Amino acid sequence: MNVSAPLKASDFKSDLKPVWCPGCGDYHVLLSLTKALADLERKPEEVAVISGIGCSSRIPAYLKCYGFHGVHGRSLPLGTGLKVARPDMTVIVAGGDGDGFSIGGNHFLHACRRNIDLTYIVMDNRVYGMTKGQPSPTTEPDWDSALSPGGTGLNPFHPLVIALASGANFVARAFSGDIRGTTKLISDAVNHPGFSFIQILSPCVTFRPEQKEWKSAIHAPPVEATDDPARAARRIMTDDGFNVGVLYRGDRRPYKIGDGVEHKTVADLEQEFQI
Amino acid sequence: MNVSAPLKASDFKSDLKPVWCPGCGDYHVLLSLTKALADLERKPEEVAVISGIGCSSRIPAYLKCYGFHGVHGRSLPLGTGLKVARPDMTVIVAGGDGDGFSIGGNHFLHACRRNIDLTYIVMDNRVYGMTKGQPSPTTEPDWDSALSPGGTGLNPFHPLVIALASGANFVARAFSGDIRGTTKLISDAVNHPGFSFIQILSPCVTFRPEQKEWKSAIHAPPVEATDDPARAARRIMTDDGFNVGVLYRGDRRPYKIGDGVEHKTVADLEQEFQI
Amino acid sequence: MSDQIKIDTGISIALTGSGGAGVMTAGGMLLEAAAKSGFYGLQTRSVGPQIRGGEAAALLRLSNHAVEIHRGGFDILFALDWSNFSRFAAEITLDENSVVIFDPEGGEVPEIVSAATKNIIELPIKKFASEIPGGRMNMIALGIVAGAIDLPKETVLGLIVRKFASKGEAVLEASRACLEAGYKHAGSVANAPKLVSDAENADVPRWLITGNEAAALGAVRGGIKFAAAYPITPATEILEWLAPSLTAIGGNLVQAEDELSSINMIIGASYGGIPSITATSGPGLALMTESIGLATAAEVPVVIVDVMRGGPSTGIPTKSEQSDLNIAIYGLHGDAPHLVTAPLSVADCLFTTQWSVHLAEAMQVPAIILSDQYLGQAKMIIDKPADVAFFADRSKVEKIDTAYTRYALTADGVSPMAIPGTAGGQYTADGLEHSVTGTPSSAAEDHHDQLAKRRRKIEGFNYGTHWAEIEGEGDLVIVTWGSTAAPVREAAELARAEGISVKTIAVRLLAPLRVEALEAELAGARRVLVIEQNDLAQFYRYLRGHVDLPADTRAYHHPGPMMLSTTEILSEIMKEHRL
Amino acid sequence: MSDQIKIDTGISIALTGSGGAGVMTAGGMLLEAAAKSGFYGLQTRSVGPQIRGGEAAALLRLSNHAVEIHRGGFDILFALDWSNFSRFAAEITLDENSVVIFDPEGGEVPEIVSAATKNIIELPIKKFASEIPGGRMNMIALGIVAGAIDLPKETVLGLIVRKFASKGEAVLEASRACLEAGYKHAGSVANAPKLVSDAENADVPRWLITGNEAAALGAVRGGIKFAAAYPITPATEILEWLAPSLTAIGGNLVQAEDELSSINMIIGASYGGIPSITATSGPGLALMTESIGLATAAEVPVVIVDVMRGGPSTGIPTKSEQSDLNIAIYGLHGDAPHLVTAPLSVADCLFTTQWSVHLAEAMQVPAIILSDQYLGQAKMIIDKPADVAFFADRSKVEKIDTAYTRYALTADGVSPMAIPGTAGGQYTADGLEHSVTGTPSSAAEDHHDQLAKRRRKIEGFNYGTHWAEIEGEGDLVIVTWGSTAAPVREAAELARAEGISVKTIAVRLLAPLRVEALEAELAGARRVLVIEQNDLAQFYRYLRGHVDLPADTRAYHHPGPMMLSTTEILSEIMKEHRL
Ligand SMILES: Cc1ncc(C[n+]2csc(CCOP(=O)(O)OP(=O)(O)O)c2C)c(N)n1
Ligand SMILES: Cc1ncc(C[n+]2csc(CCOP(=O)(O)OP(=O)(O)O)c2C)c(N)n1
Ligand code: SF4
Ligand code: SF4
Ligand SMILES: [Mg+2]
Ligand SMILES: [Mg+2]
Repeated sequence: MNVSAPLKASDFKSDLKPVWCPGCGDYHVLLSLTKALADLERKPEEVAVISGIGCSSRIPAYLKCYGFHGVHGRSLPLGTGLKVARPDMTVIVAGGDGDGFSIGGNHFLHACRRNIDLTYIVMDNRVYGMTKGQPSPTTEPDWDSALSPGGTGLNPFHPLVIALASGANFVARAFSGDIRGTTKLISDAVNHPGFSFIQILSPCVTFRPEQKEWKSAIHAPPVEATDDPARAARRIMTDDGFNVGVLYRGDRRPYKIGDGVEHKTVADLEQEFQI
Repeated sequence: MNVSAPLKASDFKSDLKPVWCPGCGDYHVLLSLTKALADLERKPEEVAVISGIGCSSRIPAYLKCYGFHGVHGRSLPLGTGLKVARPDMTVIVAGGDGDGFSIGGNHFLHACRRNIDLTYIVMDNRVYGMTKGQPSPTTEPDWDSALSPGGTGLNPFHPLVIALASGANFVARAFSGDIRGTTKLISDAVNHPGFSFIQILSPCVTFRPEQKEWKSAIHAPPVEATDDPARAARRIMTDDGFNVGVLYRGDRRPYKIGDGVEHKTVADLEQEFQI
Repeated sequence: MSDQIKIDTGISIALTGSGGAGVMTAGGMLLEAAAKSGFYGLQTRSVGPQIRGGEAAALLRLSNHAVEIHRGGFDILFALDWSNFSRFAAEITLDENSVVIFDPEGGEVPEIVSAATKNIIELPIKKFASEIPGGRMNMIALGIVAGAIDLPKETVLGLIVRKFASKGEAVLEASRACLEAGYKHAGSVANAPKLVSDAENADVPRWLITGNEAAALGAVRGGIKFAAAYPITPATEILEWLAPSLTAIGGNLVQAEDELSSINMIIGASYGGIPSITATSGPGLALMTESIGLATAAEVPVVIVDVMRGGPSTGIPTKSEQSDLNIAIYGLHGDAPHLVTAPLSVADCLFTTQWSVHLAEAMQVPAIILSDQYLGQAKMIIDKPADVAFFADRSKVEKIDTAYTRYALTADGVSPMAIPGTAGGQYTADGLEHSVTGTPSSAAEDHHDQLAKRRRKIEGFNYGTHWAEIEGEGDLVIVTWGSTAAPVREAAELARAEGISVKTIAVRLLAPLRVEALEAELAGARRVLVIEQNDLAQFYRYLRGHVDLPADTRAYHHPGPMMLSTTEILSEIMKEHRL
Repeated sequence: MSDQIKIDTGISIALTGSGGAGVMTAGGMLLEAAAKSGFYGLQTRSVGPQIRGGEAAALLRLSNHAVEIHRGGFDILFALDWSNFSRFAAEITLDENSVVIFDPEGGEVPEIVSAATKNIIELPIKKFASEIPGGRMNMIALGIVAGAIDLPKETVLGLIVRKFASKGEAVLEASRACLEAGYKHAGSVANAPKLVSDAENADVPRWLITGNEAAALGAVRGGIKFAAAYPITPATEILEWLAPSLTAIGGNLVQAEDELSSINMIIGASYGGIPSITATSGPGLALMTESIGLATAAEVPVVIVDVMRGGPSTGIPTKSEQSDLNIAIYGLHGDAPHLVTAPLSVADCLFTTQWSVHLAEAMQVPAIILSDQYLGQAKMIIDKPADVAFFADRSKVEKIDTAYTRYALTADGVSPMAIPGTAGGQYTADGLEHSVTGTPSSAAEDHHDQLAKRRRKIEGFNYGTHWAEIEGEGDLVIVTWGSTAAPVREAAELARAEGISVKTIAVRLLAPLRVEALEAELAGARRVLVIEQNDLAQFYRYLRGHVDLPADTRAYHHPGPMMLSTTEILSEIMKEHRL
C-alpha cells in the first residue's frame, strides 16, 4: 500500500466475506464507514473499530483497521479503555440495538456522560438479528415474535433522547441506504470532539422484512442542528423517527484525567512508605 | 398485633438498630416510609421492600415488612420478578444513587420503560457512603475525593430526566428532612399505577457534611405536576435540583403479560410433541 | 474378536446442499415419516457461518430401536451440490460401505468422498426437478432416500399433504410429483441399507421433540410458573417455548434487558413463592454467578439451564461442548454449595429438569442444569415420557405463632420459608452473612452455622438412585456425564455384544457429588475411563478431587465441535480391553 | 516436649473502646513508634457493624524480628471501656499471663476476661484525662502501653509533634501532657512484657505499608499505566492509591460505572498496548468472569487483584477469607486457562503483583491475584523491599513485512502482538474461536489448535522458583497458600525450634499448578497437611485433582472471619507429630 497516495474506501475493506444475509442494511453501513475513513484521511492502522456481539457487531473484521470484537454489550467500555490509554488512536465503537441499548444500556448512559472522544455507531434494526428475531428495546410494542407473542406492549427506547439526556456531545440519525448522508455523518461525528452518537437505521431484511420500506420514510431534518440539548430533545421526541441528519452538536470538553506526562518516578511514589 | 385496628407508623418499624451514622438522612426516609405505609393502610405482610447494597440499601431490615437485601445494583430486577409473579404484593424498591444509577443504571432504564407497578425510591446523597466516599453519578464534577482527586469533571447524571425519557409513570423529588412531604410523595407514588420513581435527597453527613445545608435550599415546585413528559423534562432540566414534589404523572398502562389464569393444562401443552 | 467391530444399528443419512436447497426440510420430513412408521431416530443440523441461509447439512440416524446420537459414520450421503461440502466433511465420516448420491450438475465429487467409497451414484436431480412445474430438488431427494430405505410412500405423502396443503394446490401438487419421481428413482440406490421394523417397538406411543423443548416441558411439569429470558444461542428455544406456554398455564415470562436482570427476576419471583427458571449459555451463566451466589446465601430456589456451546468466551455458539462444568460447579465466589445436574439424553432433558426443579425447591437452593447444544437442538423420536412425581414442593410456614426465624438451624438444614403475604412471617432475605433470623452478622458462630447449614442441606438430602444411570458390570468402568453418556452407553452395549464386560456410570447429579455411592460402584473396578467433551478434562479433575479412583484411571476427552462418537469410544474400550 | 509450646515472639496488644475513643489512632502511633525504634510489627483493626464510628479494636503485634500475623493470643489488653467488648472477645484470646488494663468507669470486667487471667489492673484513665485540659483517654493509654513495653518516650513524643502540630498548640500540648501522664503510670503495669531490640535488625531500612498499598506499588513497579476502578471493600485502597499515582507517572485511572465496565476498560487499554490492572473483591470478580474469558480467548493481558472477603454473596465484606480460590481458578466458562497467583505476606503483595504483571504481559493472558482483607488492610512494618527485575515486556511485532497472523501457532504458544498504530499489523481481536489470523472459525482444527496454544503458553512457561516459598525438611509437609502462609511458616519455625522437622510449601502460583515441581517437593513426604481459610477445603480439593498426594493427606481449614493463627496451626503440627 502506498501510504503517501490518498487512500480509497476500498483500502479500508478487508477480504473477509461478511456473514450477513443478502440485502442486510449493514453492508451499506460498512461501505459508508470505509468511505468516511477515506474522506477523513486516516490511515487504517490509526483507526480501531470496537464492537460487541450481534450481526452488526461483526463489522470490525470486514475492515482493514485495528478491530476488537468483544463480548455482548461491552463495546463501549472496551473503546473507552482504549481511547483513554491511547488518545492518539481514532476509536469507533459499533454494534446493534440489542447490544447497545439492552445489555449495554448502562455503558451507553455512562459513556455519553463521560464524553470520551470517540464515535459510537448503532446499527438499529429494532430486532435481535443474530439470535433470530427477538424484540430489542427499540422494537415496536406490537411486533409479534416467539419470545413475546403478540408484542411486548412496551414503549420503545429512545436512544437519541437518552444520549442527549446523558450528555453525548454529538447526536445524529442516519439511514444505511443513504450512503452519501451516512458517510458524511460518520466523518462529522469522528471530527467532533467528545462522545458522538449516530443511530443508523439499518434494516434486518430477514427478521423484519417490512423495514425495506424505511427507504421511503426517510427525510432530512426540517431545521439545522441545535446546540441546545433541551430543544434537541423536544425535537427528537416529537419527530417521526425517520428524520435523518445531525440533531445536536454540543461543546462539552471531552473527558481527560491525566496529561500523559511523567511528573514523578515510581521511586518518588515509594517515599511515602519510608519510616 | 391487632390487625383490625389501624396500624401506626411504628408498627412498620423493626427492632433492629440501624447501622447508619448519627444524623444520616436515611433515618428520616425510614420514618417517612413507615408513616406512608400506615397512611396507605397496608398490612406489613402485604408489602415487600427490596434493595441492593449501600448504606441506604440497608433499609428493608429496619422495617417489619417482607424484605430482600439483594446484591449491589440489582434491586429493580428482584422487585420486578416479585411484582410480576406476585401482583398482589405492594412492592417498594429502595437504594442509593450508586446502586441505582451507577451499577444499576441499565435496570433503571428498563424498569422505567417496562412500567411495572412498583415504587422505586433512591436515597440520593451524591456519594458512595458504604465504601467510604467515592463519587457517584450524581456527584458534582468538582467534588474532591481519593479516587477522583480534584473531582471527576463529569456532568452529573439527571435521574429524573432519565426516568422521564425512559418512560416512568410517576416522577417526584423529595428531601429526607421534609418528613411530611416525603411521606405524602411515597404514598402518592405507591397509589399511582405503573412505575413510580422518587429521588429523595438524603444527606450523607459523614462524607458530604456540606449536604446538611440542603435543608435551606429545598423549595416547593412553582407549578403543578404535569402529564406531558416533554414539559416535565424541560422543567426538571432547568430547575435548581431542589425543587421537591410530584413533577410528572403519566397514565401509561402498567406492564402486564399473562392474566394469571390457567387456560391450558400441562397435558394440553404436551400434545404438540405427539406423533 | 477383531478390532473393527461392525456396528449395525440403524441407518445414518447426511443430506447436504448450499443455501436455499432445503436439506433441513427434507431431513425433517424423513425423520417424521420414520416416526410415523414406527421407527426411532434423530436429526441434527450443521450450518456454515452465514447468519441465515447458506450451506447446510441435515444429519439423520434412523433405527428400529431408540438411538440417542450419531454413530460416527454415515451410510448414505445425498449431496444436492458439493459447494462448501468441505465445511461438513469432518462431521460426515464415510467408509467403503457408504452410498453417495449426487447430482453431477452440483460439481465434482470431492477427493475425500471418492477416496472413501466406490458406491457413488450420479443422478440428475436438478433435471428431474426442472421437469416438474414448481419442482424442488430437496423433495426429489426425500423421495429417493425414503424409497431407498423402504419408508412407506403413503406416510411421506401424508406428511406432504399436511405440510403443504396450506400453501395452495400448485405447491402441494409439485411436492407430490417430486416425491413420486424420487420414489421412482429410488431403485438406482439398490445397495442402500433398509429400515426393518421391529414388531416389539412399533406401537409404543412416540414423541418428536428436541432437548430444549423437553427441558422446557420438564420445567412446567415440575411446577415452574415464572421465567425470565435473555436470548442466547443455543438456549433460546427453551425460552421461546416457555413464553406462550407459561402464559397459557397462568404464569409469566419476562424478557429481561440482560442476564444480570433475568437471574435476579427469577430470584425475586421465587422469593415470592413462585417456582422460577431461566435458560442461558456460557456467557450468560458467567454474568449470573454473582446472583446465583445471592440465591445460595439467601436460600432462594431457582433453576438455571445452561445449554453449553463451544467456549471460552463467545467461542463457537452453534456447536456443542461440555466445557462449562467448572464454572457451573465452582463459578460462585465464596463457599457456595449448590446443585449441578446434567441430562443424559434428549429425553432425559425432561426428567432432569423436572427433577432439578423439585430438588431446588425442596432444598431452597439454586440448581444449574448442564444441557448442551447437541441435546438442546437435536430433534429426536422418543418414547412418550412417563409421568414422574417430582414437583416443586417447598417447605413453607403456614401459620406463625411465635417469632419466625427464617434461617433456623434445622437438622436437615432446610428451614421452612415464609412466603410474602404470610402474616407474621416477615423477614429480610439477605446475601450478607446473617444470624438465624436473617439479621446481618459477622460473628464467627453465625457464619460457621449458616455455612454448615447450607452445606448440610444439600449433602444430606436423599437423592435416591437418580444421581446416575448405571449399566453393566465389569472391572472396566466408564464414568461419564451429560450428552456424552449417549455414545458411551451405546458403545458399551456394542462391546457387551462382543463379549467385553464394561460398566458405565453416567452421572446426572454432578454437585454435590455422591462420593460414597460412586466409590461403592467403583469398588471392583480395575480400570476407570472418564469420558467427556472438553479440553481440560474438567470432570476427570473434579472426580479426582473428591473420589478415590483406582490408580489405573484415564481420562478420554476432547473439546467440541465434534461430538464424541460411539465408534471412537468403542475403540477406547477396545484399547482398555487389550491392555 | 510438652504440647503447650511457649511462644514468645514479640508482644501482642489489643486496644478496645467504643465509638470515638480513638483506639485506632493510639494503635497506629504505637506501631509507628515501634517502627522508628527499630522494631517490627503489625496492626489490624476490628470494628462493629456501624458504617462509621462505633466500637473498635486496634490489634497490634510488635517484635524485634519480622512478624506477619497475629500470634493467636494477646499479652496486653487495654480496654478504654467494655461496651460491646463481646464483639471482639473471640478475636482477643487471653491466657493466664495476659495483662489487662481497664478503667473502672468503663463498666465491669466481662466474665470471659476475668476467667482468663488474674493480672487485671484498674486505672482511672478517664479521671487522668479529665485532669488535663483537652486531655484524651487514648493518648494516656498510648503512654501507658508504650511505657510499659519500654518504647522510648522521645520517639512517641516526636510522633505526637508531627501528628498534632498542625492542629494548634493547645491540642499538641494536651496530647503531650497525656502521653507524659501515661508514661508516669506505666509503672503500674510492671508485669507487662518488654520490647528488647535486636542489634542485628535495628538499622535495616524499614517501610510502613499495607498489603493494598504494596500491591498497588507492585503494579506500577511492574509497569502498569492504566487502571479502571469500581470501589468495593476491602479492595478500594488499591484503587485510591493508584488514582493519583498513575496520573503522576503519566498514566490514567478511570472510575467505571460497574465491574463489567472496569474489566472491559482494562482489556481495551491493554489491547492498545498499555499494561492495565483493576482491583475488586468476590462480588466484583464474579461480574468480571465473562470478560476475563474474553481476555483469555483474545489473548489480551490484564491483571485483576481480588482482595478476598467472607463469602458467599455479599458475605462479610470487612473480614478475611480464602474462599475465592474456586472462582479464580474455575470461574470462567469454557476451557479457559489463565494465571492465578496469591501473595504470601503483606510485603509479598508487592512482589507477587509485580511478578503477575510480568507474567500476564509475557504470556498475553489474564492474571488473577488472590489477596485478602487481612493482607490488604493490615498495616505492617517491613524491610524495604528489594528491587526485582520483573517488568511488563510484551512480545510485539515492530515491523510487518508479510501478512500478519495475530494468533500464529508458535512453539511456546505466545504470538507477537501488533499494537494498534503499527502499520500492517491490523487484525481483529476476537472472543469467537478463530483461525491463526483471527478470522472467526468453528472448524475443529482451529478450535483445537487455539485451545492447545493457549494451554501451552502458560503450561510451558519457565516460572523459576517463584511458584512457591519452600522451607525446612521433614516427612511432615504442610502445603498452604496466600495469607495462611504466614501463620503456617511461623508455626513451623516454632515447631523446628522444638526439634520437630516440618517442611512448608507456600504456593504462590496457584494456576497453572506446577504439578511436577510440587510432586518432587512432596517426594519424601509421609504426611501432608493442607491448610487454608475456607469452608470447603478448596485448595485441598484442587491439589487432589491435580497432584498425587500421599495417602496420609489431611485438610485443616476453617472459614473466616477468624484468621488461622500460629498457635492453632502449631497444635495441628503437634497432632501430626504425635501420630
Ligand atoms: C452475554 C450474552 N448474552 C446473550 C448473547 C446472545 N446474543 C448474541 S447477539 C444478541 C443480540 C444481537 O442483537 P443486536 O445487538 O441488535 O444485533 P443485530 O444482530 O440485530 O445486528 C444476543 C442476545 C451473547 N452472545 N452474550
Ligand atoms: C458488585 C459489587 N461491587 C461493589 C460493591 C461495593 N459497594 C457496596 S455499596 C457501594 C456503593 C453504595 O453507594 P450508594 O448506592 O450511593 O449507597 P449509599 O451507601 O451512599 O447509601 C459499593 C460500590 C458491592 N457490594 N458489590
Ligand atoms: S439476520 Fe438481519 S441483521 Fe442479521 S445479517 Fe440477516 S438481515 Fe442482517
Ligand atoms: S456514611 Fe453517609 S450515607 Fe452512610 S450511614 Fe453514614 S451518613 Fe449515612
Ligand atoms: Mg439489532
Ligand atoms: Mg449514595
